[in-house]
Amino acid sequence: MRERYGTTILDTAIRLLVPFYLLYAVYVLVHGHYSPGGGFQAGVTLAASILLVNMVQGDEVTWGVNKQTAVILASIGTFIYAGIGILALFWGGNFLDYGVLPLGEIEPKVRALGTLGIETGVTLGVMGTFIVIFNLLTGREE
Amino acid sequence: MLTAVAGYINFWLIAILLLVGVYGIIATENLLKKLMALNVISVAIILFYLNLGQKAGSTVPILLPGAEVGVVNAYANPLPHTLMLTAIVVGVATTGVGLAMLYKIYHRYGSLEEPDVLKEMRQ
Amino acid sequence: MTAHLPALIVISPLAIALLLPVLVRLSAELVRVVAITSALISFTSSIGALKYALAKGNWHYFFGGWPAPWGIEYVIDPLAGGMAVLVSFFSLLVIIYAGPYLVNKPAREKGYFYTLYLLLTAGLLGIVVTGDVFNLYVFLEISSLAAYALIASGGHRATVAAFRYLLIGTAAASFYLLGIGYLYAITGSLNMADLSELLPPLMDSRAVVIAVALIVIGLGIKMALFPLHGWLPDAYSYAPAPVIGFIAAVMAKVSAYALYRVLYFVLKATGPVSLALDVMGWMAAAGILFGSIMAILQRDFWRMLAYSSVAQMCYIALGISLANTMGLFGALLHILNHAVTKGCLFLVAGSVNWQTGVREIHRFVKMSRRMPLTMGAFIIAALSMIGLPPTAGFFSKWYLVLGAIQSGAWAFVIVLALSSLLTAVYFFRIIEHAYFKEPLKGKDGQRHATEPAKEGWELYPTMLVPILILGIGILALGILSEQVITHLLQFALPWRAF
Amino acid sequence: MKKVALILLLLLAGLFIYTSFDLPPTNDLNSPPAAHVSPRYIEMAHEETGAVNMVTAVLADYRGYDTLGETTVIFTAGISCLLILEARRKQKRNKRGGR
Amino acid sequence: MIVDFFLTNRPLWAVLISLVAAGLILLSDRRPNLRETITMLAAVGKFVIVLTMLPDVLAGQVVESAPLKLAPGISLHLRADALGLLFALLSSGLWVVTSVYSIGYMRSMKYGHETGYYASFAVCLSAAVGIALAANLLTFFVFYEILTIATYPLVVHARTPEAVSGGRKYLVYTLTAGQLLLIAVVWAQVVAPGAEFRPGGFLAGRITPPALDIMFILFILGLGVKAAIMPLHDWLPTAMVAPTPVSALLHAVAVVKAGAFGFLRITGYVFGPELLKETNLGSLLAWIAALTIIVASLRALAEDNLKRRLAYSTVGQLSYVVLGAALITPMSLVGGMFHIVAHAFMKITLFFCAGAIYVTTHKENVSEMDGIGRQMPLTMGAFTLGSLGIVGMPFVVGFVSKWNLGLGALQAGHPIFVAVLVASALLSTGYFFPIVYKAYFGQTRETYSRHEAKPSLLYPLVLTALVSLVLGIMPNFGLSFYQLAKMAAKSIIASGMVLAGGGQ
Repeated sequence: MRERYGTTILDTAIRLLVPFYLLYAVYVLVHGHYSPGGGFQAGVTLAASILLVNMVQGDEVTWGVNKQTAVILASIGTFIYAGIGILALFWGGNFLDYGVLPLGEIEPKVRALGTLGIETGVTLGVMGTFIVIFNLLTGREE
Repeated sequence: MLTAVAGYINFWLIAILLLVGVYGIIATENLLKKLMALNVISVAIILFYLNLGQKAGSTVPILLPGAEVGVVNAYANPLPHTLMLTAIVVGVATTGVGLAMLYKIYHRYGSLEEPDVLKEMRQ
Repeated sequence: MTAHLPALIVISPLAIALLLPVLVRLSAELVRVVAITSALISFTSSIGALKYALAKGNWHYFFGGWPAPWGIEYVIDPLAGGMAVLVSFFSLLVIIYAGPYLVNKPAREKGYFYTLYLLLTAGLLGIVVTGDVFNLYVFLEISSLAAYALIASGGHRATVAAFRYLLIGTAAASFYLLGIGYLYAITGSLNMADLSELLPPLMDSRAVVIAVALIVIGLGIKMALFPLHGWLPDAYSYAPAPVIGFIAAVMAKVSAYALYRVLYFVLKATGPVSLALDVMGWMAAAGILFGSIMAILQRDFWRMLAYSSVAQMCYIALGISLANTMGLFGALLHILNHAVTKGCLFLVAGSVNWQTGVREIHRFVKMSRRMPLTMGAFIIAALSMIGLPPTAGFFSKWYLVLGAIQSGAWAFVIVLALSSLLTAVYFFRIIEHAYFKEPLKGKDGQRHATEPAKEGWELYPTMLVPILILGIGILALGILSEQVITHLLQFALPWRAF
Repeated sequence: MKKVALILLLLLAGLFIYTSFDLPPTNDLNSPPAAHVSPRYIEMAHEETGAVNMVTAVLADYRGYDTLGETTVIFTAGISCLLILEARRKQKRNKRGGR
Repeated sequence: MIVDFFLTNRPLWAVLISLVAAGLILLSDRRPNLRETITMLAAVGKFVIVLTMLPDVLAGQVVESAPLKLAPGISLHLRADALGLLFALLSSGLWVVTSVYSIGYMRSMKYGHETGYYASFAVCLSAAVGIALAANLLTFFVFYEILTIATYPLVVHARTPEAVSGGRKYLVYTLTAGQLLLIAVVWAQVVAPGAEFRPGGFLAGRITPPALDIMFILFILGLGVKAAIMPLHDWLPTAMVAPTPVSALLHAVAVVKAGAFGFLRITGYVFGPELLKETNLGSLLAWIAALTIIVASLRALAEDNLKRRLAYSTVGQLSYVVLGAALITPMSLVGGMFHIVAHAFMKITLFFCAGAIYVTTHKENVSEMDGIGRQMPLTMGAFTLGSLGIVGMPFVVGFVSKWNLGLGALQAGHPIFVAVLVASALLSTGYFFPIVYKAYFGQTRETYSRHEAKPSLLYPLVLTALVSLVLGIMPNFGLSFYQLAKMAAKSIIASGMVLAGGGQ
């Protein structure tokens, strides 16, 4: 068991900061179409906020995202990406051709939605992986 | 003369950075430092690509609100940026795997100096 | 779905690999079945794609529906299709072989193993079928990362080997990336077909010189071309058997293929490429001798095979460097033949080690009694490595010698002949031990091999059958080498062969 | 060894500088990378993919397959770390059990 | 339809039958009777298949099997012409005899691992017939190398350290030679695509002297090891550690004969008389052969071990064939070709005798053989007959070939080689006479009773001895070997004439 870093200052700072981190991550993900950002950045930010809480408040505070769950998240996230690509095959498009997905919009918008879908997958995948790697490297048992 | 050089000086600096990285891999005996040198190489290459994407007087490749679509020279080339996002991620992933291996090596051999590790390993 | 075969080749192992860490929670056996299924899908897709390419010409598949220089395309020509069939065939074979090998591992580890194995497969296949130089880099990295980890899973020595491989391999990939960066800088394109059209007027640019040098060094490291082979012996001799069976069989070959693809199809083997090819030829000739001599000096069977791989990869490089029809036939045929042969040898080595714990050559005494079928396959493979008819290895050597004589490179002819003899020295040493040496009683270490096997006589069928398939395949490839050339390889040349 | 490497690398640096003059100069508006392929991204990205951010358009759509590969690389790294370090944990536990 | 398919592809079946047999033998591991039955069936079957081709070939036809493509422009092509059939008939015929002998010999020796032995033997025979019937250089080379490898397990069969080191030596020599031959074969393929054997040669006009000389030397080195030409012969006496039937195979039936046969193919069917005469390469080879004849005979005098003495005798006798090939006149070719047959019957008799003596009395040195003729009169009778043949005594088969060779040397305008032949005859008298003398008149303290080898050893050697006597009197008896040799020689010389005529 590692020593807790928890001091009043750190705890308070985390309480104040982490919600903004999370919000910012979601913003980066959703707003990737309009400004710098996207799945990777969002995923890393999410992972960072979870790891921050984890580091400061102790091993048991992981918000349910321990190493094993993180693997599953990573695998599901990345699969969402590939899965959306495969979905396009069923509507007659090529792999990753989001334009053909039946979302009832004109093509550029459908493509934008598809992009959002895969970015979400990337976010989950990157988040999961970073949590896994970080936990492994810091030697934390689940 | 100066203007002639100005267009290329970035490449020279990048080449030097790259060779610093290569030298680091060859010359240091600490495995962790070698891994860091590897990252220097990857940074040099990223800079090389980004340099290719630059255009005089251009801005970030995000469509300006209300701007006319299709003024090619108003925006930087987005392709190198995309490629380098990928390259950065690849670099990070490789570093992660490398660190994991180093972790294991350090636990087993108690050292990250290459000669020590090899000596121990060949026994 | 048949319209998407080129994508399925890669997508099937890739997407399913992503699911395996979830599936392993349900059952480890399920993971194995699913993994084998995905390898099978990949294999059948590549056969379908190859058939299409042979019947109707190159098959361009555009990802996301974007046309070529803007999006990423897969191009299945007979060369890519043939390589894809080879890689996916090996993937399927070795994944079946791996079953018993993993039997005592915990379920989770099995799951990770199969995941990485499929990712390795997907990465190699992606390199083979892609028509985009940057996409090639991405898949090169997927396959390399998976390979580093799989090698490292063989224990602490393997981890050191894998880390050194990681350092040099990543540097190699970086060189390759910088090389295509130079090409991108002077053409503005990343698509292979597009590049090959844009480059000819630019061939005397100094940037091409650097690009060629970087690409040859980068991919040369990946294919373990002498003197850039440093990572190979350790990595090959400490990795777990099924991993090395797959990696040794196809991974270096895929890099050789990539080199061939870039030098001949993108750069058209003109300008600075011919100089690079000359250098490569001499390096390869030196490497053949070096690898063979080092192999003779080894006492560990695995390490011997590893050095033999160094030599044999140089055969391929030699053929590529000859730049005439026969030389290229030799190189391409040797890619195929050496994959089958070395795959067979490493599977045999792994099986022997798994069954009896024997790695050193002097402990092979009487192995023929314990594992007659396995050693039978070994003999065929050894003869093929030496290059004796009618095994596959002879015919690739035949074309290499033919090509060398045609271009008047007598030094290479002598090197090829000499290397056969050196190869014979180290393989017959094992045959002697396994068949004709009587065990010296009472000496430690040699008693071990003569003890009756605890788990019975031969191997599990799932391990034995892949070995036998490869053994028979070596003979079949030898006798049918003309078929392979007229029906496949002659379309895989950068020019018309006949 | 180090000195040899240093001299070799200095030579290489010379080579890089020598060849750099055949590369398009920085900020060149007519360089091949600016003139080939990429204009379409700048001109058509919004129309074709609905993304204002051209990098996102190229990343997630035009060259979306690369990005899938990239995500897979990350995923591979994660699983690799697991395979490398989990096995270590298990070994350690075994050793402890052995004592 | 099926019959036609069978008939047209007879050369292929002749090669395949023993390969299939080898597979079956390996499968019938640990069932001695089954595997020996298979061996006998395959031997007889092979001989019959080869025999059916004889009438066609004697009628001037060529039996060709459908080519199986091995590489673009070159195929696995089997064709029974006169010279090829001569060798094929000989080797498949002698396999039957050797098989009977092997069964007897191996059962007496009790090595305990005969499955590999019989399988390798069968593969060897496939390779020998493949060499005989090969229609182009690639096919020839493929079977030549198969023969090399298949012989190796036979040489090391005893699995003693000497056997293993003998096998090593054998491999070093033959594999090196194989690589040199490979270069020569590929080179010929580059110069003349297809490299199809043609009576009178196919290289004329396609390659000029400096390169031609090197190529010829490569061929000499490549084939010379198996044919045991003098500096390259050293593996052969060492390989005598093998069981006697193997020695018989090595010397009489397949291995060294394949080398000698190769020389006939190379001079007669690749280079051709004209080219060899122009460049004097023929004389070079002839001098090498002559030297080998003399030196090997001298070496044989010094050997005490019977099998090693026979081995050196083989080294000398094989060079007769090479000499015939090198002189390349009508008579010398007939002599050389017929000497393949003659030497086969004589030497196999001698080896069978040596084996029979060893199995029965466990004696293998000449110095121990005092009085053995009184113990084993039939065996020693056969031995005497064989050695008389080697010496060149009229009415034994060796005389026919030597007479022709002598005439050939005169035809070629090199009477010096006649002197070589005579000297060699004297020398071989020198190394055989003591054995025969000792066997019959040697003083020994042992009491000897009449005690022959067992029938499966005795009958084969009596048979081969009788055949060498009969062929000495009627060279065309039975299988028309002499006729075949004459046909082959005529085709080589005749086409040479045509070529020369066309050139003028």
